[in-house]
Amino acid sequence: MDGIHDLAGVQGFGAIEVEADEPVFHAPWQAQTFQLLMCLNRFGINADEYRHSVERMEPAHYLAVHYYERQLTGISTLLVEAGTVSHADLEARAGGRYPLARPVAADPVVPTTPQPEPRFGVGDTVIVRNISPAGHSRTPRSVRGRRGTVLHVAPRFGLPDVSAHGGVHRPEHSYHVEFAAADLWPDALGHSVVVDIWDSHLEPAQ
Amino acid sequence: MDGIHDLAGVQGFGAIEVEADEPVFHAPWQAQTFQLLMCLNRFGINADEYRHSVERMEPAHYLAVHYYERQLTGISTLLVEAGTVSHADLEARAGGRYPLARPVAADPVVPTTPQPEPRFGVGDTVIVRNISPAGHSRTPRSVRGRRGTVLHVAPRFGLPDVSAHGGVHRPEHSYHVEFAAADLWPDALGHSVVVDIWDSHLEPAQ
Amino acid sequence: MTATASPAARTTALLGALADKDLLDPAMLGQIEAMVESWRPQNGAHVVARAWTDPAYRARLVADGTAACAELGYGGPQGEYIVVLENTPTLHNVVVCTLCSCTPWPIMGLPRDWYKSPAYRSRITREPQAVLREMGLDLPADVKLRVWDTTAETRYMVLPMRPAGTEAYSEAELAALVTYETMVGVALPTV
Amino acid sequence: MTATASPAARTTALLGALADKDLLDPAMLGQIEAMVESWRPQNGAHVVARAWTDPAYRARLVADGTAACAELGYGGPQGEYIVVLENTPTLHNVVVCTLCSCTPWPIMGLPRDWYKSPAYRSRITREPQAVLREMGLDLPADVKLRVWDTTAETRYMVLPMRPAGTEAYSEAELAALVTYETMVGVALPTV
Repeated sequence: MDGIHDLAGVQGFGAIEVEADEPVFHAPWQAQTFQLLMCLNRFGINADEYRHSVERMEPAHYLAVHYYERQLTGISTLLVEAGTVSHADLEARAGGRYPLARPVAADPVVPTTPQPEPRFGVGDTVIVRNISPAGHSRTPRSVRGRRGTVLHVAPRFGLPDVSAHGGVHRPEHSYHVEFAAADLWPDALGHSVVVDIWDSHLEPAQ
Repeated sequence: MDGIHDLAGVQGFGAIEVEADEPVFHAPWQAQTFQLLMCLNRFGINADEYRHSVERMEPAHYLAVHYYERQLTGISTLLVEAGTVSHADLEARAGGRYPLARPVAADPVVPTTPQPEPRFGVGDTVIVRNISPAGHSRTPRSVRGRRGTVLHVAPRFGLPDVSAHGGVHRPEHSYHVEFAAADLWPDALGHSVVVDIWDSHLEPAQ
Repeated sequence: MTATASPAARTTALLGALADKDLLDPAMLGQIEAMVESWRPQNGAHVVARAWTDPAYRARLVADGTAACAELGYGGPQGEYIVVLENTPTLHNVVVCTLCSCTPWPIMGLPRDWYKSPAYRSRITREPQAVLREMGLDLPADVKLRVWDTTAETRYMVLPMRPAGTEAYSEAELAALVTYETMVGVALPTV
Repeated sequence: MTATASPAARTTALLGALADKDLLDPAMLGQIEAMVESWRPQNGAHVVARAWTDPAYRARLVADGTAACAELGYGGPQGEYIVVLENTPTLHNVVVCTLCSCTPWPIMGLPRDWYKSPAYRSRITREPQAVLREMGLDLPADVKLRVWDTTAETRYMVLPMRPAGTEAYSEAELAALVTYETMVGVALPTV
């Protein structure tokens, strides 16, 4: 999903403010929310479903609030969607509006061929496939169609595109692919960007 | 600027709500703000500077508020930057925080060759130049580097890239360039998108 | 932390600051107010109805929208270069301004909230089929769809097709069928 | 229109709804709380200081970050596959998660607010030179800069260069130089 969460290279944000002696949590509700996140698997919810629930937030809400409020919104959305709690009950208990994320897209997955064996090796030139699932995907829009070089082959992990949407666990290798930043953004200087990309999102460069 | 305002194709927004019998303005301050917009040229401020002042808003603020609040924020920012009014005075009068847009980028213009004469005609295939000014530009990110066909040659108007940043008025033709939507977004169906693009942002297709 | 002042309070503050420096011209503000009142979608509807009833006018309108609108008395800011997009049985046009909310004020009026919404601006170029369906417009599959993004100084108005069953309508009756939405291209005139 | 409940009120509401259905396990919540307390940037600092003082450990750490961290007792959720990025006189590494805020919890702790901010996430891949300069890190122009985006299951930690003048430091003294920011790559350890 080319959502608001895909922030790489979006311009207009300001300075990065480092807080001195920052606490792990700034309020008890943040710690409680994080504890609930760690319990999600008890409700049959996996990390990819969780990540996507946050991505599905109303874009204005996503940008306006703190990380743990996004986390709270995603968790609450998933538990309401699962029927574990009801939105009406949550709003009654909270005494106010309780915003949730938007629904999953009608057709969230772009079918791809499973790649259980690694197709690429260190030094290979690859091209990021020109696909854009309406649901969850971990390939940023900025590298779509771009050419990069494999620096490292990571172990197999489940392809999030399918596990975020009720699909079977589909382990595939991912690759640390290095791109010239100037190939992603015309004004970038001489640095490189390394993106970790699952096998089925790549194709060999001709 | 690849800012939050460049919304074409960004996913995650919801339904479009048409208001029955919608009034032109929903509150007097909206009408007053629009009147101020129409007076900006009296303060030596042009439409391109105005558009960019809105684009420079904090992204979360931009998305959270209504059109006329964006307009108010842009106008106020320009009048503060011009020294016509002071931010402290505005906050004192308003009795609260008075958010303004962020400053213009340090190096907002990508130099381009002036094109006073039209270089393209109807039916020509063109490619959108791979440039990304940090300041104002009217070429959406989604068509950068893409190939399209000229449907129409529009008259000369001042290139906004320069007039938004104190540059000389530089009249150039713009072109209605048609792109296959599937060339812009892999999941698009068979429609086309026509974008109005200034001459110096285009190059001939090989 | 101080709360953010309401937009109304901020507008009042800005107007006050400018007035105290004698930088506001009340006569000019009044002229602007009157001009805004004159910008109405009924103007565009008038143009469309005339085009439906007068083939020579229609030809002039499609050839030079700015001049043809001026013939009927419509022009001014954001109407400097008007291009009229003809719908046909095989082509449907839709207009958007993805970067801000540009529109030809003199013939369409100031844009509606939905036209200015991030939802419309973000979705209509990428998935117009879904957006139009949601908005109640189901086009036949063989109609080509063109989405026009108002990214420079051209201001677009869609010229819808005259609906069947209106052969006996007067120009005024026809104009009443032409809504703001039909001139953006997200609806069709209906009897 | 009802106002939006505060995040604290919403969290309390959700916890209450789950507790009333007996869906919360207080013992488990307590275990999680203890686990979170064990995730501290001091763990990563320990790893870095060991790598600075023990060349064999450093080699193991760079070859297999997960196993080398486990040697010192660090592992768990978001530490399943740790890759350590060595800074050298000619290469500087910086880590981000542009899509959310992934980071190796067991060795870095939960991420800091600045790491999770849209400003950092949006800017560091496109203009790291400017961002690092703003954050106080001026790299020599001939140092190659690599920005690592945490977009899959690898979790990165930067291994900074040992600062000059620390030849006599103990492992504990060295670890005290290693801040969270130095392991993300937006700062350098200094004496």
